[in-house]
Amino acid sequence: MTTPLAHYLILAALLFGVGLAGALARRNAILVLLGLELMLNAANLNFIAFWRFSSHPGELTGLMFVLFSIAIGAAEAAIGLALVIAIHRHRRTAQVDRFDSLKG
Amino acid sequence: MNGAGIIKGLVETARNFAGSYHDRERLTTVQYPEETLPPVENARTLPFLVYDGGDAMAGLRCTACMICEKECPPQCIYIIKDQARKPDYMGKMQLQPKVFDIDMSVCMSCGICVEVCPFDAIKMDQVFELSTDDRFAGLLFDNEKLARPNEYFRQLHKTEASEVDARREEEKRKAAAKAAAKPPLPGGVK
Amino acid sequence: MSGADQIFVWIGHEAAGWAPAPAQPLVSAILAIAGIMAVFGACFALTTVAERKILGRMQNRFGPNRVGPYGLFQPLADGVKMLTKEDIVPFSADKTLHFLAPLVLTVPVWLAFAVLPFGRNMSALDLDCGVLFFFAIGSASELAVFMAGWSSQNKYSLVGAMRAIAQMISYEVPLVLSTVPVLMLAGSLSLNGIVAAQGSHTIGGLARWNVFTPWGLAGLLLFLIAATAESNRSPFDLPEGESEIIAGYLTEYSGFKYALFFLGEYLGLFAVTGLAVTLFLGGWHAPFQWLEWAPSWLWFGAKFSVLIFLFIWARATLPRLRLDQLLNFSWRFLAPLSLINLAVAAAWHWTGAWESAAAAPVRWLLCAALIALPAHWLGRALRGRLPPPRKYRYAE
Amino acid sequence: MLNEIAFLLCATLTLAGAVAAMTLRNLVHCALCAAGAFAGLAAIYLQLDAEFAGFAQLLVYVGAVAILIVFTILLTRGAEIQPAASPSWRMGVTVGALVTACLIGSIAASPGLHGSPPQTVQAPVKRIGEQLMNQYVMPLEAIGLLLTAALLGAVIIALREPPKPEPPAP
Repeated sequence: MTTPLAHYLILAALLFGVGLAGALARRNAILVLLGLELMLNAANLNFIAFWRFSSHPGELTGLMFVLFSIAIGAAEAAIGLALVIAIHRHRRTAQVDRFDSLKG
Repeated sequence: MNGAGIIKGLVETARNFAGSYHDRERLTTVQYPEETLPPVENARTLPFLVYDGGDAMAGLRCTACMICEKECPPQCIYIIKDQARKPDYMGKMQLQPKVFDIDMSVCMSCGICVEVCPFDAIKMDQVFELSTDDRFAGLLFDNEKLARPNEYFRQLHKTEASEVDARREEEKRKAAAKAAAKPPLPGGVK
Repeated sequence: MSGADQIFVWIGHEAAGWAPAPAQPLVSAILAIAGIMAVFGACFALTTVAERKILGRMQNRFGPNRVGPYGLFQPLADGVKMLTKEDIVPFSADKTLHFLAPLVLTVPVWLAFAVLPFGRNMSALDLDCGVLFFFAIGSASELAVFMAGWSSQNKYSLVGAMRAIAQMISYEVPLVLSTVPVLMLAGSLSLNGIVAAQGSHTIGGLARWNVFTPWGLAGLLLFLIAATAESNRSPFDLPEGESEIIAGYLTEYSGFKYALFFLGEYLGLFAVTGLAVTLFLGGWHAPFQWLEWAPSWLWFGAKFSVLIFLFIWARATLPRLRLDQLLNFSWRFLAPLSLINLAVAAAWHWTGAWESAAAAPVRWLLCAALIALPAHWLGRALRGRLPPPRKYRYAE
Repeated sequence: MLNEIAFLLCATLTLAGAVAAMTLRNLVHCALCAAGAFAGLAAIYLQLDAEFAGFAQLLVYVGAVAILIVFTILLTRGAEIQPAASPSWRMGVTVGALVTACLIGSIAASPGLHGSPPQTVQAPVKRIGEQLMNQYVMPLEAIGLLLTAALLGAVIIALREPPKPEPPAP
């Protein structure tokens, strides 16, 4: 085990940045959701890395958080994609900047 | 009960599985090159030419009337008439083919040539193992290759051959009677 | 423990012992990989010909019997044919994905064999969460199928891929749920731990395999049905339903890539069969105590072969389902039944003290009734949803 | 050394997958690249001795989320080529770069992030299970409730609305 904690954190930061930039820059709702998932994963990586390098990893706190976070990520993806499908059915588009009226 | 049908089906296939090993009767497959099915009289594959007597070319029944060539749907028959003539079974002088080719790769085994032939000269064979490494020349059969004796025809299609033979005997007899009744014209039949 | 039992372990040790000390773990890993690939590669070749012969016999035919003695060299002929075929990639296909799909299918399947214990001390990788690893690895095959279907740019391929994914997702639920009781009662996710939990014996020297319990028997049946669907075999081979959609996602594949798909499908079947043996049939343990003298890997192989024969038997017997029947069967029958099975396993565990000669049969029958009655009702409910039998107007 | 190389490989796979997922124009390619990124992350979890989390990540993200995304793409006819970016893409990239710079800056500034981990970690599944059933039992139940609600919600949202009943013929 020679890779220092900083490397994992930098990777997570880069991943978070990529996800954030993508979520802000792309117009397709599915890609926005994908960007969100990447950000969530970056946070998960941080949790795992901090858990691994903590002084008492026997507590498993970070690991538990990641397990719950993965479950929430799955739920989020399911709901988000269902919303995209529902909106696509009404508006015939999945581009977020075309969802510009409150009435369906 | 759920799944009763499935179990019934499984039992049936298991019975087939075990049965096919101890009961040869179950296996209907004929393992072709080693064993073949017994020939069926009405089987028809490709045409051949019938001849009478010992000499194939001399005894050919074909009179080069060209009807089969005209009727053949895929036009796989090619005939050139010969200048020389020869007497047929009734003693009448008839034309004969100089070239009689059938392209077996084109023939579609319809049997129309047999239907239209007024001389019972072309009949359907039962061969089917015609594979060759030369698909053009190897499947272009000339009259030498097409000729088969009448005995061969009798062997293949017993019923049809005996009918044909009886008719031809009858015609021959009538022609002979006619010839006997009428004195031959001087100069022969022309 | 006879010498024959540990012969492969011994060979591995001896061979690795020749290597210099730092390289020894690497060498033994490579040996394990080579062993698995050789055995299951041969198994694949043998199963293709055996399947065709058995199918033939079940339909009163001979099956392949031309190449070599009894047609045993048929796989060689098939292999030569596959390898020499032209590799056609459609013009409008997504070339990269079209190329990657067979690899994404085949490589993870090989990984799945790493955690299976094939005999005493004979598992390449003893992972603490082996079952989870197995299913995690298996999830790659869905992506591979999608890649194959979508990249071909062919409607049949796409329809086949969507069917395959819908089927795999639907049947993954009962597949995983039917393994949960085993994990629950063994108290371990490690496959070696699960085998060890089935290692003890009861009255008469009968082994305590999971399949001898009501929930284990139901679990095995559920698992096998779900595994048949998961590996796209008849009667659940809709994704390749040739009468409707040519060959599904395989339509645009030929030559070596097609062979890879074929290999991947069979290896997936082997892996999931190996898992069934491990989870429900006691892994490499003998069925009776007085049979433990036979080598453990032989027992594994025997159970494995029996299950493979079962798959082939089902294939020869059952006709293909319709898509709505397929999905209804999974969601309305298998999934609830596997959840109920979980409860039955809990009841079995709860009545663990009923070990006496009088109480044990009562316990068994009680738990069997707990799973059989719901199965009966669910089946009736499922059948109630089917359209009434078709009437043929002119057939009477 | 070997460890570092493995980390670099996985990190490259993850980042390349993420960048490709956010920049490619074909949505299906995006989804598959994202699946690659998720798989790379799972490999990094394994490297960090978090086997259970790694396999769960693989099972959930590659096996379920990626497939879900792919399905949605096909259902929304997104497989056609998309415009690369919204008019405001410069804004998005700038914000992302700024956030990343902030994070990396703070990581670089923090002391004590360069040491080796204190000891080898054992996270056996049994212990995870015990913790889930004791200390984390309430969150577990909550997650179960959340997933059920999400399942029902997703089905109801995505369900095709029933056609309005025809007015009875006069």
